Amino acid sequence: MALSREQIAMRVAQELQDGYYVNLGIGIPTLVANYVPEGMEVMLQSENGLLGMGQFPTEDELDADMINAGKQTVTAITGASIFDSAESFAMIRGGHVDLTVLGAFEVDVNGNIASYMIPGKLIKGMGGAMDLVAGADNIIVTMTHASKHGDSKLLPACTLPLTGKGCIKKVLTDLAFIEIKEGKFHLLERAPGVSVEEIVKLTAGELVVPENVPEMSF
Amino acid sequence: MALSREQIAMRVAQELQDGYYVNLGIGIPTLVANYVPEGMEVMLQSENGLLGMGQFPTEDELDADMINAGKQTVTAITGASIFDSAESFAMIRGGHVDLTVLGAFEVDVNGNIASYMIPGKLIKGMGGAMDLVAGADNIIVTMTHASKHGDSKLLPACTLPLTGKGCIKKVLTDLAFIEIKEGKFHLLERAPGVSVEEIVKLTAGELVVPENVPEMSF
Amino acid sequence: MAGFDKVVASYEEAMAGLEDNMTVIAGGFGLCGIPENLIAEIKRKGTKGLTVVSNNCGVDDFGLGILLPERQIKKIVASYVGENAEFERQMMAGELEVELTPQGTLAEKMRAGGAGIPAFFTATGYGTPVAEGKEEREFDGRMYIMEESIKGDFAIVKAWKADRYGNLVFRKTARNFNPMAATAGKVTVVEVEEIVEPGELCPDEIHTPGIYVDRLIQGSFEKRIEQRTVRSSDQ
Amino acid sequence: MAGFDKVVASYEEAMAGLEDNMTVIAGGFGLCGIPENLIAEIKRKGTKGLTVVSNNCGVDDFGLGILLPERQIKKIVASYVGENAEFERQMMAGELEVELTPQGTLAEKMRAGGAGIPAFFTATGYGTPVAEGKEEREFDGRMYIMEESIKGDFAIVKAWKADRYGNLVFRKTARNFNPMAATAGKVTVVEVEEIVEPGELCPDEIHTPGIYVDRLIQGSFEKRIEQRTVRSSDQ
Repeated sequence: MALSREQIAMRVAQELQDGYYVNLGIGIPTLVANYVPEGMEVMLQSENGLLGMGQFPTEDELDADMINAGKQTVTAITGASIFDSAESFAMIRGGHVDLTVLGAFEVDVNGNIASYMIPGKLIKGMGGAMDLVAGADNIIVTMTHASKHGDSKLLPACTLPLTGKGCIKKVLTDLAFIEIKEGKFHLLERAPGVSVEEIVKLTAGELVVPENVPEMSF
Repeated sequence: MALSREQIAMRVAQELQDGYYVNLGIGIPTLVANYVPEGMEVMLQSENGLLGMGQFPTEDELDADMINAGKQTVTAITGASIFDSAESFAMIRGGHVDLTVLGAFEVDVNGNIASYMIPGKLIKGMGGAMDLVAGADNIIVTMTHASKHGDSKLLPACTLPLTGKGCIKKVLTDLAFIEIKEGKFHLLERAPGVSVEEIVKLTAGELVVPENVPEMSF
Repeated sequence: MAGFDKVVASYEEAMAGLEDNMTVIAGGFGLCGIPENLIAEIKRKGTKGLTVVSNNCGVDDFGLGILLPERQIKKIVASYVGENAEFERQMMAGELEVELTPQGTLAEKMRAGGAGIPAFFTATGYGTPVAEGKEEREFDGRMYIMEESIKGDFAIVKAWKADRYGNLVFRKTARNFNPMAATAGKVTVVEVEEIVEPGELCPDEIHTPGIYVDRLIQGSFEKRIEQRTVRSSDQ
Repeated sequence: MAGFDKVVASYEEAMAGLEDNMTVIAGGFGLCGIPENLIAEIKRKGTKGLTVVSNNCGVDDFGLGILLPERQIKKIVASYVGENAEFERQMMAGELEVELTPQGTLAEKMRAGGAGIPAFFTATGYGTPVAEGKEEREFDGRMYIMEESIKGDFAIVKAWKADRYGNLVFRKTARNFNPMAATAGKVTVVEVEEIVEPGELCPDEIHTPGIYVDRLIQGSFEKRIEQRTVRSSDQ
């Protein structure tokens, strides 16, 4: 069965390491924070200028001067630091964030990602997404494997305007965990109960399937 | 008579305006701080990261963490701010300092300045001088008009390696106050008792002399 | 030190000299840390044809969004626009020019503008629509694009506290773009919640030195919250 | 949060992994704010062939100068060298390579190295020996040269206080190059006068966030004064 949003987040959380500084995008990536493995700590970077983002505030803690990159009110953990936007993106663009998790509309076999713009629809802007994909070595894209209409989002070449070129190496969809290298997708794991055939059918870009494709375990 | 070091500083101080942020180089420029006109305030920028440099400390105030760009122990005035070297030079290079006063070996009719290196002698480095001359709109160079051997320091073209190209517009020597424009020196004022002829004789670069050259007044 | 006292008496004085078709750089992220009263003063003045550089453009009835109904903004340079129906209408109708700029590039462009750096290279945007018309270059095996700096005729900034000399301290994530904006204006105008005497701010804790600040005014702030998210206090 | 505790037990551990011919970026201006014990540890280790990036090179018997007698430094990138007889001898004898870099350019090169900016343009040094071999370009009627960023295998930094997570606070003008150096090392090692628990430093007052810091150690410092200038207390 296809993974739920929570299960996608749980599988991403398995990639965390103790001491990681992590930037989580809006949507499914945000959920990853709920599944940090026991005995492990990560620190969340919010690109509007906060390292050590905490949970939402209580009514008493609510503070208009304390928001995250999604403009939601948040708190800071003990040991957090706050800085300006140039410093925040120096951190991101200088490769100091250990893991970035973000969503996408499409990725392709060359590691290109399209995530910010659908021509003809309203254009809201890329925010920090272009900086995040260009600055990080370690990025995990989370998205559904295909659209509601069954159109693959893992393509030979992205069709939408790019957010970044050649910067994605790992994609976690509701069906599979996929690595991108040497111009091909490589199937690493499949969602429990999902067949390799189903994944192959919904992957438009060239997919290398090893003899044995383990199921994800949670 | 040629101006003393103190008189050079006094004449430079007449160019100050209330509210000026000023960077003073080592030597004669440092003395300018002693002659700020009554009722006027300037704030001294020290390029190692201090805006609002005060006087030397008393024995009690002495603090190894509190020095100026000449590595001398100093104090900070009330209302000072302290910052890192990148911020300090952002200030300097971004043109935020109102007046820079510094010494030189040579200047020429095109506003070039040589001040940091005499080939064959020990090379100590340019420190912040290249940043200061490139970043400031308003620079006054202070130096003796000629060497001890009578060789002019105001040249058709600098002979020493440059600190900056085309960035000097005002020079105050022990003999004269000179403006540089349109590839020529222009004599604005002469030291009290110094003749125009003497200045002409000791100025190697082309010098425009107006009909009336006022004496400096102190 | 009269020459360093940056305090002005009114918002009118604070924005004096702002003219049609000027460029205004504004601090703030979403509605957090925005110079809300300085924006209101621009609305009151009715200045038109502005180019505004800001991460976002406010919402329909707050922040920079209030400059839209009277078409005071000609062009906006921002990383994320939305949450704003009139903005959408004007953009779709071609009445408003929008230059989308990645958030980190935007912050760095402002900083560079204030720091005397006319251009820099960044990997951000390489191979994307942002790179169109820009120089591309390889350094150490990786591709980058050249981005030019931004300066404003005016910069409008919101800080928490300031002393009379214009030394600024920001509070929490309301800092965001404000320190960079402060460096990049020919005239930098700052509004704060509290003005203190010189010496009350520790020199080591000043975020923006007063050298960048031309005018300073104390205001009162609505500080509207865009996404009010709370947890129950027993969680 | 064990994963974020940057404290190491000894200076040996602090500099573990430093090898011959590596590049080391050091904070400090003159003898102010220099990581004096980390430098002493490099002397003790006897690492050779180092490229050192620092505004100055210490004096004969203190700071980076102590690495000269055993010829541990192959090349130095600095803005001002002098106050050092052995340095002068080695430079004149061609035993030590010296790359003079304007002070502001040096600070910006370190910052750029940490910030993912491979190169930037500056007016500083245009038309001077510093510009030799560098690209020149006109922006808005003025000439600039292109400078490339600097990164180090190690960065050695002196701060005043830190919490265990490596959040740093600097004191007075001992800040200088330290914050930029901290961002530009593959391994950033920081020594401080005092280590406190997370939460004791105000998030708004942290100069360098812990994300840049890999190792942290508390030391005791001589803090030698290079130019002791005092006035009598009745002045």
